[in-house]
Amino acid sequence: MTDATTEQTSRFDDVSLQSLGTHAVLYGVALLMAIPYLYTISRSFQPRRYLTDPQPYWIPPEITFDHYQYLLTESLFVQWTINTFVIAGGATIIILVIDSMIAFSLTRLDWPGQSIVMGVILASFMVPYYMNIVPLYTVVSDLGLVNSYLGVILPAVASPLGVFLLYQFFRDIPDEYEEAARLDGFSTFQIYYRIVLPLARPILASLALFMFVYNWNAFLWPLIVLSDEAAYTLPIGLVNLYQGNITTPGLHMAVTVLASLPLFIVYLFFQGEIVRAVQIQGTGTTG
Amino acid sequence: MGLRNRFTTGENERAQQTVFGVRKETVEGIAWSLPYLAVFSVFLIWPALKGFYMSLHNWDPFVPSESEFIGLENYIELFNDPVFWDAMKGTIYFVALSVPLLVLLGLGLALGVNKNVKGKTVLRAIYFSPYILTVAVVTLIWSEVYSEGYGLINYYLGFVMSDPPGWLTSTNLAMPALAFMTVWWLVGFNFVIFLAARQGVPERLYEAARLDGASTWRAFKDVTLPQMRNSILFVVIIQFILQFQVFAQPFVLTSGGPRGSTDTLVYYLYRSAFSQHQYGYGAAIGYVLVMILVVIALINFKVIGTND
Amino acid sequence: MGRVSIENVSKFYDGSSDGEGKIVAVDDVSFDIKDGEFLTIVGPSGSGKSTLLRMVAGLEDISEGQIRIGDRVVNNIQPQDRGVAMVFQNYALYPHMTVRDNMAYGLKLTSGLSNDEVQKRVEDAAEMMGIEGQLDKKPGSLSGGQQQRVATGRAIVRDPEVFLMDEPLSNLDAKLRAHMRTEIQRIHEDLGTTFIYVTHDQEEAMTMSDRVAILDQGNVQQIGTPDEVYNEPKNLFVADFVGSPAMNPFDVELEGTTLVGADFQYEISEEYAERVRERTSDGESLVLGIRPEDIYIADPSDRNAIEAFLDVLEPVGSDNYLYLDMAGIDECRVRVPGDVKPEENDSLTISFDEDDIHLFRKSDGRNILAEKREKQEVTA
Amino acid sequence: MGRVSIENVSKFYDGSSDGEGKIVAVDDVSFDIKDGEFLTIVGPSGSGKSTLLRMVAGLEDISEGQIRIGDRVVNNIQPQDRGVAMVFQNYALYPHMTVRDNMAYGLKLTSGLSNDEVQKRVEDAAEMMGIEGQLDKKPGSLSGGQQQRVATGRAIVRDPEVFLMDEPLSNLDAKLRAHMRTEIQRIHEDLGTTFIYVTHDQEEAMTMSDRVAILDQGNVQQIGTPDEVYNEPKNLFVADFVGSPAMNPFDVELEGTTLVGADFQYEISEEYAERVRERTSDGESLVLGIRPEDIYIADPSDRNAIEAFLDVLEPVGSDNYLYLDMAGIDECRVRVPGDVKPEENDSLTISFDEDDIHLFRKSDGRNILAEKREKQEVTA
Amino acid sequence: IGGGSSGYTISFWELFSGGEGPVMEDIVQKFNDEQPLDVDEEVTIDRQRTPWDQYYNNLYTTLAGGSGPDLAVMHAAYLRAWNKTIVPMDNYIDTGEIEGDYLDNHWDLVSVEGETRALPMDLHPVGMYYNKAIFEEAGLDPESPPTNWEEFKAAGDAIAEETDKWAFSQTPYNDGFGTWRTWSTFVKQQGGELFDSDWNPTFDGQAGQDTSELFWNMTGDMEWSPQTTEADWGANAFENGDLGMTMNGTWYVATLEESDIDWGFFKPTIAPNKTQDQVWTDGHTIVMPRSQDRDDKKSEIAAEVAHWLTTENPEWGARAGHLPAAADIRESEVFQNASFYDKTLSKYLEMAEEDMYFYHPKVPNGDPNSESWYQWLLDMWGHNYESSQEALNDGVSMVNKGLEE
Ligand SMILES: Nc1ncnc2c1ncn2[C@@H]1O[C@H](COP(=O)(O)OP(=O)(O)OP(=O)(O)O)[C@@H](O)[C@H]1O
Ligand SMILES: Nc1ncnc2c1ncn2[C@@H]1O[C@H](COP(=O)(O)OP(=O)(O)OP(=O)(O)O)[C@@H](O)[C@H]1O
Ligand SMILES: [Mg+2]
Ligand SMILES: [Mg+2]
Repeated sequence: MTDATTEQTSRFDDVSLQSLGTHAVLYGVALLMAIPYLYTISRSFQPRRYLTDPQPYWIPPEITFDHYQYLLTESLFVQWTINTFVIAGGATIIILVIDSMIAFSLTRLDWPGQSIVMGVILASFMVPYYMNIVPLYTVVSDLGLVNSYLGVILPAVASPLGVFLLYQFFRDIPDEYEEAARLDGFSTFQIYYRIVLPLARPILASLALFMFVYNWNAFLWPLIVLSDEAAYTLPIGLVNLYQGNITTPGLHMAVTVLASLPLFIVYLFFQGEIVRAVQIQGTGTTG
Repeated sequence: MGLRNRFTTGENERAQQTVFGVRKETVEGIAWSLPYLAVFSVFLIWPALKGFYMSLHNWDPFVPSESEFIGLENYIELFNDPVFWDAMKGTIYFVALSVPLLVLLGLGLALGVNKNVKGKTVLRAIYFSPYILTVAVVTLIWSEVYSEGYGLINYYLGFVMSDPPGWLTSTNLAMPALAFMTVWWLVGFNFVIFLAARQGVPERLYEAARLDGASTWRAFKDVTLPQMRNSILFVVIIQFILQFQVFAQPFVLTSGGPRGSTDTLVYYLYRSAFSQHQYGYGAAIGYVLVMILVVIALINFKVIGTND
Repeated sequence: MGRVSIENVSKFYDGSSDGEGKIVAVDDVSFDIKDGEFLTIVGPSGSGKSTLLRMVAGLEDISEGQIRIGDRVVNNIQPQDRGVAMVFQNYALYPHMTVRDNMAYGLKLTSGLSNDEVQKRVEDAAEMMGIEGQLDKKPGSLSGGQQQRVATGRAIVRDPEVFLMDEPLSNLDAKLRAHMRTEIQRIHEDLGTTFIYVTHDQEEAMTMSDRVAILDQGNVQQIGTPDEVYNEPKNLFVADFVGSPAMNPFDVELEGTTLVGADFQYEISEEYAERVRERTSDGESLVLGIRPEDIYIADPSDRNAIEAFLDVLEPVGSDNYLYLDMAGIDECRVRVPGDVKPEENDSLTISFDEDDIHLFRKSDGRNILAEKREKQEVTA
Repeated sequence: MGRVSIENVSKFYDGSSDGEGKIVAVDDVSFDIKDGEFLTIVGPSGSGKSTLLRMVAGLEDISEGQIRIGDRVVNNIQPQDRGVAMVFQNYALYPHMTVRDNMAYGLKLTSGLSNDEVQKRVEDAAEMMGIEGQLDKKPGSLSGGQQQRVATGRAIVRDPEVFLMDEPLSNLDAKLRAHMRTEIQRIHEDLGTTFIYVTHDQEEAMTMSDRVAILDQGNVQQIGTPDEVYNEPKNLFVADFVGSPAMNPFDVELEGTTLVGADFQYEISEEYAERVRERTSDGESLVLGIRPEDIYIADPSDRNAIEAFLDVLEPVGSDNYLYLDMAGIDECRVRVPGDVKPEENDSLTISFDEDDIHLFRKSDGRNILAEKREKQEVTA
Repeated sequence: IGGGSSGYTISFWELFSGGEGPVMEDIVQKFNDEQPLDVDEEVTIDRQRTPWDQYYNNLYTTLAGGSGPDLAVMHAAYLRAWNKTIVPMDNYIDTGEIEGDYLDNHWDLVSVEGETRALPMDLHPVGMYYNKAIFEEAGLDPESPPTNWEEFKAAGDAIAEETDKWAFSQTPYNDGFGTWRTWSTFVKQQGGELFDSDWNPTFDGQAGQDTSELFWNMTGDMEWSPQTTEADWGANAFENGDLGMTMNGTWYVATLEESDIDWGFFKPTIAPNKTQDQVWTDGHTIVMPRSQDRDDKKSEIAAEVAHWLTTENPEWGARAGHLPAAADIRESEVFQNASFYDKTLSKYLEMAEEDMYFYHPKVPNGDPNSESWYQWLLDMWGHNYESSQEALNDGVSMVNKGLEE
């Protein structure tokens, strides 16, 4: 009996010690990961003289909104935000529409050659995005799309990721829904629009948010295609502010905060959806 | 609408209408695929093929049709180009630094959070959050952290060492610094995948393992790892592919320096094509990149995905 | 008119990757379903039940033969125009629509009915199914039984000439299944419409139907009332498939008036022996089938008493199932009332009546005596 | 020694987010399982069956009380050291290991056996379960029944003092389930080890067990042989839970020697009435329970004949189930032999014997007469 | 694309940022408001700005795609290499007639291989900027800055030894190209040559080696600057008052005017062993890119626009700090009233008049402003090589590679 009790207490200690350690490590990592944010936010409110002081101020001794004001009034920041929004939003909407259409066609309709089409789309995953930029640029240029929204959007829309995710999801929708609908007299479009799309709402939402974030953040391609500063997206504009001939750390920090804000708001509200889009990729694709 | 022979055989299809003798479903199927296929072919497949064509030419961007066919000369030149090899070395070094850390840290955090910890959602939110930042923001933030004179790290390091190093300006430290920053940026992606995969492992397997007398370590080795194999494979491959294409970090933060120590393949590709206007050469670098990635993917499948 | 004729209907699928040629899912099947009849198609998994039903519905092309509903050949008619409604195994309720919309949607699309009329019909059907209170909920928030009701209600709303149901109860638990069984029977009675009902559960088929069609490997093995298929199974497959626990089969040969098995002999009457002899060649291998409930515990001195050894006794409350080992190779299941409780691992003596014997030809499994009766019927 | 004692065992879970305090999953349960006994824990979903079993296995901490296996209190002993082996509902086979490795894994880890010995035991167990041919396959390529065998084999290999099985058959289809039932009984007989078997299926419990423990809401409602729980249910819950179709319950009151229900009166003998009166207060509400198979079709002139109306007749081959409406509110299920076939929608007269009546106190559901007998036993 | 009765829209690409950007914006605005050209149709300039890091990449790729603008700003150094992307101005404007509107040395700048490839806008040479407070702190006279190597060396050493500030940064941006401006100035002053007549790099001659050695030492033994390659190190330090002297172009005034420091300027003719006064310069010019869709009329108008832009806008000098190309601008009041006229412009003018400027080489191939040509200089500055000679060797091969193309 005594044996048993000691065993119990020691096991108890073990567990709680271990759990304490786990907590410490996990929260320690979280804190480390958050430090750059906190530092950035704090600095975006500091007047210049504190920013150039080698000693970092975590809590600003004095708060200023100058950097933000400058960005919003003196730079193209607002224009860039609008551009980014149009590009990310536009790409997302087109992706949702045409990806869901082809996924529907590949899974719910039956036509010769569809497996070959799917095979090619799958194989295109192996094409690293950046490998294509040189020829892609010549194609976009030949089409006269350089420095236009479409020049950024269309190549983004060509990504097979959405097709693949939707394909997997649509494939798993039971045939019975569609058959019930056919018995009810639905046309193909009605089946797509009234049955499949609503059923796929969660994954469409995930895909939409993921694609929005992804395209919002796209860097290399917009950098190549957009030549007019007024047409820049936020990521490109941002770097330009940085690489301009004036060095103003406060501005950089403020632009960092402002440029991330829309996405952080989206993230705050739709974290689950975005995370799910990633998780579907990681646990569905190779499974 | 042609009257169909009602004694047709051998098809797997529904009662069908036809349009000009073609099954309506076939017509619809193709029509529904067309918008994507159009974009896909023009902006993905066609460039991929054209890239190979370009790589065999001394590409003249002004009069493409008059580009000189030079066979494999671009590739041959590439293999004799010291900058290419430096960029290749830099890329491999970056991948070697970042991928293992990305995978192991992601896995470790996921296994940790999967345990009975308080505040899982908060932890997940924090770990994943850098992933939604654009690379431009990431570099801006970290330039303040890494800065030699005004940086956060060096201020505190200044208390323990007299001459803290320039994280981005030392040939030895610049690439590790970029890799570490990248891990901060992307580890959340792996983390959530691993977390989902771990949560997908049925608890009953662990119960069976407990009854079988497996220690925590054995349960990890014999249940967790094999069960998460597919996700690990996915993450490793995807990270290889992504990190091999590292571009923005050196482009924004170090311009490939100091002394080429942070040069990478895609950055070199970008410079060759868009700054030195050697399109054919750039396309060739792209194709070499594909080859490397295909080989890496195959190796990964061999090593991790031993069966099915 | 809800009469359905299935005339020489076959269905072939392309053999899959292995390129083994066609799969014959339904093989030259013909039968009629009378107007207002409740016909159940029953059979083991893969026997072609669903395929047959789906050909009636129009969800699957008919490879050969034709199907009529009422007087129309429907081979080339679109599903929604066939006047059929279908209830699926997993109900196929649209999860994003309310129950009301689920039920109304088809009507709105295909009928010219006004919105009010549609609502009226939906509400009537809902009342009939006892789901008035659920109309504005989403299917996801309903229990399995309620979802089943909604699915049935959705079919009712369409006021079809023929109801098609593909294992509509198999997602429910045993208690609920038993309950919904009576419910569906009640609806059939109320509506008086033709029902074609697919199940793999012979008990369901036997309890619910006017007639049962037993399918195996794409062929109809027997079609008849539950009584007929239970008492006069046309072949060994039917005999084994219908009834639970299954009929006991013993290999026997007729020698004189004795059926000689491996472990027992059974004396039959001269008339009976005569009838058997008429239909078999000399010394032909036969199978004697006897249902567990037709076997009783007999006095060792009885004429046809058979020695057996009680291996396991399974009480199920009202009854006891006895698993017996006979002298040699044969085993035997017996059902006795709950108060009959022989000791396990003891010997006992069993017997059965001549009238309860089913006798099959070993070579093709056909019931010798049923065959004969059939013959007589035809000549009569 | 495979004796298991459960002594005042309780299990509390933290109330979930709503902070409603503790969930009592198992509530002060005590009973003993004898060495070599086959004990089944049965009850509806959520009644605490799995929790209780998992506490025995060591997968769940014991909140209160203690559990002994053999002579050891096992509360603080690790699962692998308790001498138990468990078969899970979904088998919990390691999907990435071959069948052989699945079975050998536990032995390799915990026993000091040489590799050859381990292989020997695995092969013996595989032979016992008839899966020798499957040893080098992965579980994913096996059928449900084969997986079940592997899971059972894995438990056998460990040669435990106690087998624990949590709904091991509920993933199988009906035919296979029936088959595996006898298989498990056979193994129990062969091994002679203690089995604790959890199921929610009363038929399974009744057919397989030496004794049955019926759980509801964390409490043991009754523990006894299948016979005892069937024939002398301690309370209405047990009476309703055991037997299928379930017992018919009628609300009655005793007036003199008459049990007066809503739609009928039933005369009982004076002795019987006396016994009831002893145990109840005057005019107390009672519930009369009578099993479907204890009701028979009676002559209208019989003393206790009851008028009823046949709503639905369900033939199940060997039997017919009758669903009757009585004069007013009561309904009634009756099982009659397959050859008794009254017309649907007709009136008929039924009755039952006094001996078959079960009588429960309405207020707490306890069986009045069983209670009494128990009392007598105690005083005796 | 212009033409037609409604008038002409001339698309114009430029790359100006910092202090220059708003000036150009105003000039274009003025043009569009005032319609100064003597033509019937309304002419509108459609200005598009691309930050200069991306400007030449984007310009080239766009031009290659055939969709370039009507006018574009281009550094003179590109006028040879990018010949095939542009149309000579001679084709659309009578260059003989307008030549007199420009200062001679500017006209030279745009005349390449017998063609007038562009119209000149400005010259933007480099000079030396210094912090007066630090001079004072180091015991130097802030009002008499160094005029030769000895004084410069003394000033630098004084700052390094007497103060806790840094003495000198080769370019505030701490980039390769900026380092080249200073480095090549020093090389030329020591009689070095940068390229031979066949455009082979020759900057690794004795002067090049000596200058490299000097730069190596500035971050080495002399401790004038830390051995860092951190971008913008000098800009930050100079603005924070941590740096005594730095060398930069005319445009630096715009930034300095906004800062709080008390700064001064002196001519950078202070190389050791100086044999000639040579100062690096390049100039902005306006070119007319090739285009299939532009008709002659429009091209002529575009040339007129370029002429107007380069000759009628003294603000370009007065506010942006450059030396305008137009002959009469230097005399204009606007220019002379610039707040920094005395500080920098007048001195830059003197150097022009004394013909001290040499042009950033107009190489025949490649991108002469590309960072990859000059990265080695920065790495040399940061001691990322074993020796200055190693860096110099590397430099020759890098520039050779850049010239290959
Ligand atoms: N789309 C198809 N392609 C190829 N073969 C098919 C297809 N659908 C069904 N089959 C085959 O046709 C046969 C009959 O299938 P069907 O679904 O009708 O059986 P079932 O009797 O309904 O079985 P279950 O009880 O399992 O539903 C099976 O052998 C099946 O494999
Ligand atoms: N981990 C847990 N946390 C909280 N409550 C639990 C937990 N596990 C079980 N319970 C609760 O304990 C009660 C008993 O659960 P248990 O799983 O033992 O039931 P069961 O009889 O096995 O049911 P089933 O037949 O559905 O398996 C239930 O009310 C259940 O909700
Ligand atoms: Mg089926
Ligand atoms: Mg359970």
